[in-house]
Amino acid sequence: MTFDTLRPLVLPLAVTAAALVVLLADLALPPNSARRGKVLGGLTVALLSGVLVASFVVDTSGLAAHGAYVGNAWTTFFARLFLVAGALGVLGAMEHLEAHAPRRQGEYYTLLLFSIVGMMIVPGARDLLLLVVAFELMGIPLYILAAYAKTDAAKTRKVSDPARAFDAAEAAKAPHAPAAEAAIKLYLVGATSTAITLFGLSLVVGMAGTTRLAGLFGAETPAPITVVGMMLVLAGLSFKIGVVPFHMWVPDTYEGAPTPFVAFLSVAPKAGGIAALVVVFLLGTGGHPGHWTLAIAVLAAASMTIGNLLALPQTDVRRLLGFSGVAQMGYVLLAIATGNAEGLSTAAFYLAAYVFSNMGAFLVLHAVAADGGTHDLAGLAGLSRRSPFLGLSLLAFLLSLAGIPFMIGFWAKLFIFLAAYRAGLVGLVVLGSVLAVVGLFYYLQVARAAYMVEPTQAAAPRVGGALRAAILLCLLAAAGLGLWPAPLHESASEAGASLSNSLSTGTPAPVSPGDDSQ
Amino acid sequence: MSLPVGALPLEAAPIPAFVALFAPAVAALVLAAAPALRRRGAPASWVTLTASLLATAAAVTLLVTQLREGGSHVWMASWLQINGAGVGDFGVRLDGVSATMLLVVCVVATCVQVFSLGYMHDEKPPAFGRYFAYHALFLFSMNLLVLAPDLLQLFAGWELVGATSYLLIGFYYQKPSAGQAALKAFWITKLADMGFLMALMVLYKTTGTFRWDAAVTAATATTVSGLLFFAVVGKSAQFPLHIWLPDAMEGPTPVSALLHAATMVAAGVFLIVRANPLFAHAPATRDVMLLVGSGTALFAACLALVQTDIKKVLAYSTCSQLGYMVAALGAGSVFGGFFHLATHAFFKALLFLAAGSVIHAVHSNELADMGGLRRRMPVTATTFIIGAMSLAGIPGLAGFFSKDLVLASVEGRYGWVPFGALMATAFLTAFYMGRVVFLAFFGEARGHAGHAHESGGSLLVPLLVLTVPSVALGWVAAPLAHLSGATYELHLVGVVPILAASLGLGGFALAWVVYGRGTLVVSALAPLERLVATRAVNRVYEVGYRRVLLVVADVLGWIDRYLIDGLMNFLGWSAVAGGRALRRVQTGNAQDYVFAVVLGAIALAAWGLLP
Amino acid sequence: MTLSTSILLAAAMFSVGVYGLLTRRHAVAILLSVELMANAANLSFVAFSHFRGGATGQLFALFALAITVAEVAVGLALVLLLYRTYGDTRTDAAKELRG
Amino acid sequence: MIAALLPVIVAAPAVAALILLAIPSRYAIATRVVSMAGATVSFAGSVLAAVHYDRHVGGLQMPFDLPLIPSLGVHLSLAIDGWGVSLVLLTGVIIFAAVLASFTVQRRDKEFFIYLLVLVSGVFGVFVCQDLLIFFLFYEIAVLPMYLLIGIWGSSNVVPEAGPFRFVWKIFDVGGREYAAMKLTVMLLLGSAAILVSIFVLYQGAGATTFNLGVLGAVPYARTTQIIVFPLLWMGFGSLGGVFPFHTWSPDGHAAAPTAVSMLHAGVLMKLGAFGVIRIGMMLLPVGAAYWAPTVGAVAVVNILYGAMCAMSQKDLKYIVAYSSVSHMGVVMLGAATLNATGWNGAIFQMFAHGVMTALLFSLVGLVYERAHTRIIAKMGGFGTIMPGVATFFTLAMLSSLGLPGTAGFAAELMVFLGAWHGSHAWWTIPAILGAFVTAIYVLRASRAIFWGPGPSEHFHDLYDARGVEWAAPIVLAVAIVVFGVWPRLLLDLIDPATIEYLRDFASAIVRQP
Repeated sequence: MTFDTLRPLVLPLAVTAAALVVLLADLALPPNSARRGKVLGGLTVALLSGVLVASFVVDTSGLAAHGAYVGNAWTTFFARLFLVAGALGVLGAMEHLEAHAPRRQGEYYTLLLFSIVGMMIVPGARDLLLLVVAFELMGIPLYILAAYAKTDAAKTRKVSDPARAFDAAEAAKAPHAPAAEAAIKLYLVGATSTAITLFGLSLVVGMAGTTRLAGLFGAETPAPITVVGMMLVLAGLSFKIGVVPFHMWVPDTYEGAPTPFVAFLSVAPKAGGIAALVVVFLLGTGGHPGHWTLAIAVLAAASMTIGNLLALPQTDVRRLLGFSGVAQMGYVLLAIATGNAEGLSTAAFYLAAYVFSNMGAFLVLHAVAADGGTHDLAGLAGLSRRSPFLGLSLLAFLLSLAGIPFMIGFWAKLFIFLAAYRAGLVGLVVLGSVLAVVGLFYYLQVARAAYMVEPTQAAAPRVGGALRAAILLCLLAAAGLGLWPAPLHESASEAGASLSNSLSTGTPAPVSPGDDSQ
Repeated sequence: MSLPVGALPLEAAPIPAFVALFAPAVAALVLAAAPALRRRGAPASWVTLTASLLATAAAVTLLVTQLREGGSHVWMASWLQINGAGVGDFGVRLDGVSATMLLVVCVVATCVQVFSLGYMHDEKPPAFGRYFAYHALFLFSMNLLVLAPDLLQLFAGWELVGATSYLLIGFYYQKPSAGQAALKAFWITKLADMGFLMALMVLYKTTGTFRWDAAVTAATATTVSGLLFFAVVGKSAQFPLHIWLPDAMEGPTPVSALLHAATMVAAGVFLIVRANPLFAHAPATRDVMLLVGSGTALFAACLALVQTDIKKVLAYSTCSQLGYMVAALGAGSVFGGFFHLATHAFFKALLFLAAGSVIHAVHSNELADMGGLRRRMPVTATTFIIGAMSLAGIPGLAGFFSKDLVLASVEGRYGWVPFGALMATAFLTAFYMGRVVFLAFFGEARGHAGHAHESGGSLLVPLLVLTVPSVALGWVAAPLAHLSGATYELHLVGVVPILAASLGLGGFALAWVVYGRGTLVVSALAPLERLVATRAVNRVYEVGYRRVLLVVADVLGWIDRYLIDGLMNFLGWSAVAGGRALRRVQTGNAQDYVFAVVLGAIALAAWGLLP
Repeated sequence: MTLSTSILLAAAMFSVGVYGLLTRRHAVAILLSVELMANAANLSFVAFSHFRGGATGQLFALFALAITVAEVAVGLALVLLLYRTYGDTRTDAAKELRG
Repeated sequence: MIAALLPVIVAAPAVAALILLAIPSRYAIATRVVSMAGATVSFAGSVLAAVHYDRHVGGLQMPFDLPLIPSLGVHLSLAIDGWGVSLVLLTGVIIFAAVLASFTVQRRDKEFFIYLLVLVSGVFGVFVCQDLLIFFLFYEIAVLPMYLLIGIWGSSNVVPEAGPFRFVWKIFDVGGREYAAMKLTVMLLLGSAAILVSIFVLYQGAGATTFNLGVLGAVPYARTTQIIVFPLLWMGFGSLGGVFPFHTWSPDGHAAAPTAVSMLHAGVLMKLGAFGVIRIGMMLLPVGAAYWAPTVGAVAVVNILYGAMCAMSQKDLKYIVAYSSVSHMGVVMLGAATLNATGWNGAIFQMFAHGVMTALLFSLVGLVYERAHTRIIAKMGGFGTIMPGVATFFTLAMLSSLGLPGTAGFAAELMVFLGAWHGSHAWWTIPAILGAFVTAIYVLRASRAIFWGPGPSEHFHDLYDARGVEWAAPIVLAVAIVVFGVWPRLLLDLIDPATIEYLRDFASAIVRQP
């Protein structure tokens, strides 16, 4: 095994190395050092950025590990997406961690990095075994991270400084952040899904006799038992994306888990889930438009509808964004349901847009809440006047999420609808565009709080430099790519095309063990 | 599209035509654009008056030219551009009719403005300036109408005089009754104007132009002329749209003289004269005109009998005289109608101004507050009596000739019914004018009348000026007829003139007996008074407005807010309510979430097993 | 014992796991049920492998075991956290987040 | 330099908004200067465009093209024709006046100007854009800032609802500014959803290589497609154009909006909707348009008459003006539905005329409201004595509204009515003309109720006439009303060549219909 065979995997490997470096640095730094957080966080961001830069330099295309992994534009696109999300997530979390868990910061970064490794492998996996392992590598650290704020519950329960709180009485009633509950819900649903996935896979793999995606189906109609297996896999993977009806953990976890982590959780693992879904259902089935296409379309419709409707009455912005995320993933599934290159690229584009918009929104929310505020609409009251920067950013992210022009989200929705329309999913396009208006309704409720409600306190929330930088980066990306979407669109198209090519030309035949020629 | 014979580009129009049209326009613009000037009052009046004098001079020049050279000329430019072609003519059309009318309008307007200098003197400067600004605008609009080369420009002028009338009736805008009267006048004439607009559309569709001399079929001519006549009924206050005119007396008296007696209300008659080519092809319309005109003449004269307000008497008299004109036009005598228009303009303006002079002196409109003014205001009294005699058709005065012409034209039509009506009207006219004369100027002074003084120069000069045509215009009927392309022969001896003259004299005599001597009390008028007091025609409109229009509007408003908007609200509400209902599923119990996952998985698996 | 009976057995085991998952309140019991479900998958993997030849299934079962072990380790830690926070190990103790 | 004129017109307000972002909000004067500069550049640019446009050559001029997403054929391509010139001029006039009218905004003025200017950039973009997708994009830009503008600076309805159903009002907070803002946004974006779907159909049907309007216009879409898609566009754009029954956002929205926003919204934004119906719906789908024209016309007539009747029943001044907009937009749509040159000229001219007139009305209503702090007509009266200037301008605007010759409203309504009478459904004209009559009733009734009558009650003794810069907006708009009313050819000479071209394309498309 030469390095060359691992070259396509160099990015995840680099991140693995980064995780180890951070782990070691954590051990090396004195536990009570004041600069511990800055060093660890800075290191993580630097390493992630380094890998990101490397992704532009190193050619990662090709087969690795006997064809169990294929590197192409698609994997590169997702790798960058995860790296950016990771870097932003770390930037956003740094000050929070420093303040709340100064001694456990290393764990946080390491776990995050390991999760990213898993994510980065998923899009290129061509072997179910690799896929499952990578998928779990992505998922298991998240359970831990969700429970990371285990001591937060007590802290939030009693408002430390009533003068800075929105309303003491309100704050006392407000649901405190029971990280344990958030984590346990995420975990229970996740573990169940894993079990369902595994059971489904056992049927599929058993029938096929191979774990290679390319060999799962022959030309003939799959046996019923295989179909059932595939459907169970679909159900299992849908948990991660959070589509209806596997979405119920989403708002609760978003509400309970630490917000900087939720910012990451709400975008990166979803992209990972989508990647897994694409791998299994497009590559695994050899493009058979079967029951699953329709099933995915149904899931998309259900997610768009239920997610948007449920977001309407929410007053806690985290829950609101949670349900909106359910709906947003419905849109992505709409793109997946097209099953063609264009759909895949628009899905990739959408996910990239979603990273900036949704992370940005969560980070703004975190910035407001972190300085003695709350996460609900009342907490945002008058934000635009307390801090024009945060107000403007929040507005931009909300508009982007709602799909309003000159924000990246507009193009994302537009491309998806266009692709879906071209694939003949006219009904879903109509449904989606009408529901987008419902979406706008609740996003504007948030904007309303930030812009129209009188502020209850004049002082701008204190925002740390890293968090501010993260928000600014999101804002620049969401607005800049909104004004000039061509580069991202090109690269997403390329990504979609590369995946689709490997589909149409057929993935290389399953390579027999010991054949190192590739 | 070919221009009519004699059409010239606008640049070549003679300077007087420009002056007549644009001098008042410039005055109006200056007064609109320079509030400082306007609000100072007196300077504004001079601006307007200068413009009017210029316009009058121009009108004289134009008339003289017409008398010398005759012919008809059009100078114009296209006002609209549609499908690559000009549509609608903007410019001037000079011929006998427009030159005559222009002069009448300008002279009366100038007289009225001079009169106003004195009459409105007590107004605050801003109001005084505003008044003269309106006058400038009015003169421009009226000249625009008179000089119009086609019906579109005529309509523009028509609407603009309507708007000016609205502004001037409502001049005392702080008086609620003035506001009501202004609205009523505008609404009713506007309703009638819809007919004009429709006529324009029909004409445009069939001919592609708005010219009245375009070749049309008889059917089109009937439609267009019928629609135009509907507009005339409103503007010229014919039954049943006459109700606005008496109310319009809420405006300052000079305004009543100019707009609501001499010129604006006569615009309807002028329109028929202008559009004669259309009306000539529409016998049906003419028949209706004859009936409506003569009916209105008699009806309004009856109403005039019992008015106690001197201006209202004159207002109903105006209705009645306009009925004469319409009847003449309906009978086919274009010049008859037009000539009566001209004479009426002068003597009715004279009457109104003289009445204004009286009102100025006694501070009341009511006849009951006057009396014996002949000694205190000799000039006013004399001119008023001359005007009244002219109106009553006393031989030798202008009114006699024109009325004679009208009566002659309807002779024998419809079994003499219109003729009879107009003859009766002639008698009644003399009677009610006699009534006013004897009540106001003879007998004992009542109320303030005892302290009245003769008005000043600026009030009297216009009276004297207007007396001249009121007396003498009849004797120049022949050249005027020639200008209008008609012929006129003076015949003083005949059944009709003698009958009319004696009826006029008889009316005066009866009035003298009843109101001058007081020897005869006319109890026959009592039922008429009661009938008038019911305001039956007005009631119909009031019901239409308050009980129908406003109620329907309220119902529609309700429907819009509660049903149509309600539907939108309901849709929005149901989305939110749906979200609220769905929230219950999110119980917070992790096991329920897992249950959903399992259900979803089972559903998907079942879906997969479906064939 | 044939392939179909083995798969049916696995399915039955899975169903029992699901039943337990949905009915038990105690977090540890729920974890056990999930474990049952995962092992049903393993049984099925191995059964396929056994009856159809090839080592793929067995290999997969090994990996699956490792994954579930890791998962359960985290799960137990979370149960501990649950207990520490609420003084209770029933999952429905934690239902503050809802709606 | 002329080549860059259109981008400058479009971008100037947005650039001004960006500069404003950098100015600290305490510099009130600088804020106004920058906003005014942005508006002035656009206004001057639009006048320049009108002057520079060569009407003898006609067609699209001053092109500008920037490939935005080449692979999909999305180009930021701007060019202008006679219609565009007129409407850009309208927008220029109104934003100029609107910025002037906003000088008195006290609260959060910087933000206000930013949203206002961004919105106007969108409007300009729509009128000069030649790419369907970018058209849509600008359209959204023009619609969205309205939410904040109304929601933050708006005013709430103060007329208490009566009757047994008033509880409905309580539930929704009907008439509240936030309700109005949300309703407006949601309804307009629902319209956008329909437009978006239609755009896909058009794009795909044309081979999915370009969004260029000229190219799409030449594509002979299947008859069925046209018949299905046209109503989508009609309703989609129509929801902004105030087409019945999608007009209900308009009264609440306009009433709640602050002065400048009402001016812009009723003055320009509603025109975007009507313009969309004509420029996109009718030009790209001629067969569909011809098929649906009777319906469009009939609904337009409903708009005219129904809007006028509803206006008559209102007790709130702003609602009257808002419903009158609904009624007048019906005139535009009626002109569009005539499918002949007269009607189309009239429709475009009416867009201009109504834009200027309603902007004037709203600016004056704003002045009255700022002083009297009430919009309830019943409480007003006799204001003419103390605010004669406002009363004069108001009367002018009202007279234009009822179509008095010499004001822009007349030429517009005349052409529309002539066109409608010429068209295949002449009967439309009669209710439309009746609507014009009803307009005369309600506008003068309102005018009288506010300004006429004995001097105002004690409560209003401290009112005063417009002052200083407040005069600017009414004067600019009044001059526009009169100038274009007296000599409509100033605009018609620009509009007509474009109409001829469009009509030719339209007719040939009908002839060669599949």
